[in-house]
Amino acid sequence: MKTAVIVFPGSNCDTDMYCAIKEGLGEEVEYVWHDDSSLDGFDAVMIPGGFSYGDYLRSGAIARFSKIMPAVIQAANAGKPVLGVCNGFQILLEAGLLPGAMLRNKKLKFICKTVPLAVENAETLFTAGYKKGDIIQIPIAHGEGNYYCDEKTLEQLQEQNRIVFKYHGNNPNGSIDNIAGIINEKGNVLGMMPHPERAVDMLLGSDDGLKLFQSILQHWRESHAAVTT
Amino acid sequence: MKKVKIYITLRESVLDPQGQAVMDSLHNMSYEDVKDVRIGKYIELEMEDSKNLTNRIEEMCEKLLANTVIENYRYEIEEGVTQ
Amino acid sequence: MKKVKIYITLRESVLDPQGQAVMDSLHNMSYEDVKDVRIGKYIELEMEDSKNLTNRIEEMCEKLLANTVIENYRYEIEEGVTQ
Amino acid sequence: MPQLLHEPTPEMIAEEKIYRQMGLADREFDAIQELLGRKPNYTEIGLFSVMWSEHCSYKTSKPVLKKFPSTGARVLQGPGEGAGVVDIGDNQAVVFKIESHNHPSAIEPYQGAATGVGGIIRDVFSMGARPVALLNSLRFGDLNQARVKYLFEEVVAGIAGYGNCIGIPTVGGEVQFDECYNGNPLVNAMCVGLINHEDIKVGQAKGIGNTVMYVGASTGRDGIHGATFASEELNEQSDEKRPAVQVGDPFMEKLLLEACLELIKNDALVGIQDMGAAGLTSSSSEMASKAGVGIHMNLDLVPQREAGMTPYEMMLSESQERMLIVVKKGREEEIKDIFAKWNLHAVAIGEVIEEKVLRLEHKGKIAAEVPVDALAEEAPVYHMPSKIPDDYKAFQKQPVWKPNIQSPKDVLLRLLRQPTIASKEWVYNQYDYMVQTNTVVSPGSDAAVVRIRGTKKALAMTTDCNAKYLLLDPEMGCKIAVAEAARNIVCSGGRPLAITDCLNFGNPEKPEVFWQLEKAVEGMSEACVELETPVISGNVSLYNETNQKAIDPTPVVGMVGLIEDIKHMTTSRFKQAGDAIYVIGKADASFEGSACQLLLEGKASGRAPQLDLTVEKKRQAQLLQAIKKGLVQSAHDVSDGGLGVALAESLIDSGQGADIQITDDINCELFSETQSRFVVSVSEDVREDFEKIVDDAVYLGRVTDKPMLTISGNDGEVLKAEVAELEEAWKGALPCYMTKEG
Ligand SMILES: Nc1ncnc2c1ncn2[C@@H]1O[C@H](COP(=O)(O)OP(=O)(O)O)[C@@H](O)[C@H]1O
Ligand SMILES: [Mg+2]
Repeated sequence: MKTAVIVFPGSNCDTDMYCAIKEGLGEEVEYVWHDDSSLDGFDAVMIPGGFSYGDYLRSGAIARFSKIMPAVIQAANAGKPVLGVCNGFQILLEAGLLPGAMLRNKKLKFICKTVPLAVENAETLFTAGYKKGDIIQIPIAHGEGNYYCDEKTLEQLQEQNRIVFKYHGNNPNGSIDNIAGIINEKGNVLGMMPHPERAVDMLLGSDDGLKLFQSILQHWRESHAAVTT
Repeated sequence: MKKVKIYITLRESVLDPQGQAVMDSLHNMSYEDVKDVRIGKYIELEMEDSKNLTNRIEEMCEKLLANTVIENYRYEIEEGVTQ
Repeated sequence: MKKVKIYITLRESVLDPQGQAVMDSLHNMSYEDVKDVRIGKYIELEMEDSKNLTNRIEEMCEKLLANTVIENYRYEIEEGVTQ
Repeated sequence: MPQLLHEPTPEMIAEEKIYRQMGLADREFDAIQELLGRKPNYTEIGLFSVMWSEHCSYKTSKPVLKKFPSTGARVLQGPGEGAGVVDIGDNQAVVFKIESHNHPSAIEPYQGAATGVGGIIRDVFSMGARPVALLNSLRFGDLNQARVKYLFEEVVAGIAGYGNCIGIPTVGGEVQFDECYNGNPLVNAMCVGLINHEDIKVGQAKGIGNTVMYVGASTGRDGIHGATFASEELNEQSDEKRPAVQVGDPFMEKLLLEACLELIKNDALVGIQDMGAAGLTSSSSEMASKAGVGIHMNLDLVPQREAGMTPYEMMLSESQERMLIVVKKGREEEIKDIFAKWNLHAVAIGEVIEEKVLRLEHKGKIAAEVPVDALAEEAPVYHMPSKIPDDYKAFQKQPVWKPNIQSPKDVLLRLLRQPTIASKEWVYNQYDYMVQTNTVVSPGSDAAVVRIRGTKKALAMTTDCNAKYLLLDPEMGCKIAVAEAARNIVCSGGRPLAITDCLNFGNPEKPEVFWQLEKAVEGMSEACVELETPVISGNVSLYNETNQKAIDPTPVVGMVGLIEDIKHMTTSRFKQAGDAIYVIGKADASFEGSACQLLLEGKASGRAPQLDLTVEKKRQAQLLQAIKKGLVQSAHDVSDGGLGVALAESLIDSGQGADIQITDDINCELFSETQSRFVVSVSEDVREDFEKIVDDAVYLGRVTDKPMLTISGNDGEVLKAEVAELEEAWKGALPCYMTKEG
């Protein structure tokens, strides 16, 4: 599996994502510059966290107009796994690949700490390695992670089982329905505020995020095997 | 040259955590006569005049300046400084 | 009830990195006719009327709403919805 | 020299003593006239005023700073460049420095703190190093005051805003509160970077004919006279200087950082220096002076944000996120391409010339011409008078003070609630301390630990200073600051390598303040020699006074240590029920300057706690040896508040309890701040080995699985507290202050 990590000016979790895949998963991975316009040859696309374009105006608002974004949208439409973490999630929202928007954290402060997440849907290609109801420890680090969507969208997300992760116990940012991560209808685009790439090694305090990457790999192997046989 | 003033406000139905926090502080500072606070953005553009100016402004707002999922915008056009 | 509209802008000589980034982005989106962007805040208050309303508003701006070290403010008072 | 419209003429400057408004003394002006052989024009006097300010020239502190030990087998670069560099083996080195941004933060706390962080990061990457961690050391006044709360809140937000955005983890630091900082907060920021030996770059403008290029943000009228401002006392008029506020743009700096790290791999680069205090003036004149050359710049080519800027304004601007570089002639295009990739401009604005002058061209005329050495090297040096303060004499004569404590539990809980001692979670949860995924010990233990990818090694780092000890005795207090920093490193499993320091003091023109500075530096030097941690970089911030009253002397120590194998990494929390708890070192009655004295008496007085550097060194060496042998489960130094607080801190978040027996004087053992002590837990099966290595280990009791702290003396139980109760006090204090309106 060959993974692209998109780098925008101001991305700063790009290296972490790269290392999680390279060292944590042991798979091939390459940085793709925001100015490129193709993602041909990649099997999965990661949009890492950080402060793309300084997060000026609104988080992710400016990045969404980068040259690479049409290729990301194309990859999503083609059914390739696309994962947006933190700022990456915000960019996916701004780009309309996922519904809703981000507000500032309820307490208005940036929050960095490891929080418990509940796995709400373990049947996605990203979460097959977990069991529904698993409580996993994943770090958050954001100032605008207060997920918002209107009633109708929320109902839809609930009905279609598209809320993949929820904050367990304390909701750190005030997000609607404790949402920490959601997936698109097709099931191949996941956006989440918590950072699985920061939880791939017990030395860092948790390796609960590793299963997410392993799930993507597993899915790729299965679908690949299906194609080749 | 035109000066374009754009006001971006959160939609009514969207909770405004910042406005809420500011109101709480104001109450603590004994401005209890403040009953509601909403915080938005105020953007000033200097722009060259053109025939389809209002179109261009609305495009910019829809695409970039406002996130219409949560925000509304309105704008005013004034004469700017000629350079 | 009064509706108070407060406009907070960065002082002229103060760097506005946000405005700069937005302008660059607009240029990339081929809105080259935009010559300058400054981003400020727009605050709406619902307030009970009182004799010294303008005093109170100015006080709130000076103490909390604006950071007068780097920002200027101005405001308008309108009739609000009576509740 | 020509003169610009509206600017005072050289004659007016001399006659009306206009230079005084810029902070230059009459005799300094005379010296300038002599150096030039004529009267300086307005631009020129501006250049001198910033370069001869205390902030840039260290004119009063230089003679004192000479005493620092700054060499050592591992030191690759001592003080004098952007940051110091220490070898850590395998062709790698660690680069670090601390810097103050106290005065800007007092005026505009968010931007002041943010630009402080931005500045220290540039110092580190201008050496060619990749920044891997940030720390800070903060002091605020009485948290019951609304203004102090505002400063605290905004400074922390500013540090977070900058560090989080640029993606360098803020992994540690310290925050203390005391009335003496009411009007004058301290904001010291430290940055640590990693480098390969061959990439080390310096700020030198070598090679006649080479091109001087300007990179980064454009120049506005920000912070003009920032450097002189930092060298003056704060008073009511400080508000007048408000236009001087600079605004930071961490996004711009992130681009500049990445571009510069690409740049240093290119052999066209000759020298690089950040435009910090005194911006274009200090970077150009220092780079030229160090290389023994001159620089000619055409100011029309300087990227400008505002219209109509004068040479004076351009040269003195402190706009952020800018760098000056010197590159080989003919290679400019390559350099431009590197910066273009990051959407940045690199603009050729001048060249290196043989004549050792700084020559500034503007609109076809020469706007200024000044010998570079006159600006940099030949700044005046003053030997200030010093005088022993009467307070100190009185303190030395004071009889030993001992508290009268009825309920140790009550005192312990109150200590844990002191803002200075209380948990700083409220602070560091606003910092992204994990980005780069190398932070293996997060804030909340003794030192922070950042692993070095691809090796077994890690770096331990900390900032420390207890100013109350310095108030009582600056020499002893400063030794203690170094020793405490080293203890924190050792407790984490690291060997102290070197320090950086930030000397925050009052007005040095007062002989008593100057005496404090001298004594502190003597104490710091002695400790650094003994503990083998040379001073490789640092910063001086004087004139920290409001309305004539100086802050307590606060020389902050930033220390970095090397953990040779990450498996030696140790933290302060107890690990396992059944482990034996030891304290290394017995207590005596050292309550003067202690948290206990501040709590019960409201102020510090008496003789500072005494530190024996030989004992300190021995205990640190033995503890480190035991840690490296894998004999230690947890280690924590005994500092603010004494053993009682140290035990509580080792328990909170550990999920464990502790049963402690004390046979000596209970109050002394629990609350005295006797130096060179550690709380250590050791698993049962290695106790003997541990005791063989660590001479002064005193057995205290055991870690238990019931989350309860019980302490017994010879006459039975003296303290019993649920860990939850201790935690509530310790973690609840700061959030409680910050949600309650002042
Ligand atoms: N301003 C701050 N920024 C980040 N971490 C901090 C800050 N202040 C305190 N901490 C962290 O809190 C812990 C306790 O700090 P402190 O009480 O100063 O420790 P010690 O007394 O052991 O030096 C340390 O891990 C320290 O890094
Ligand atoms: Mg400690």
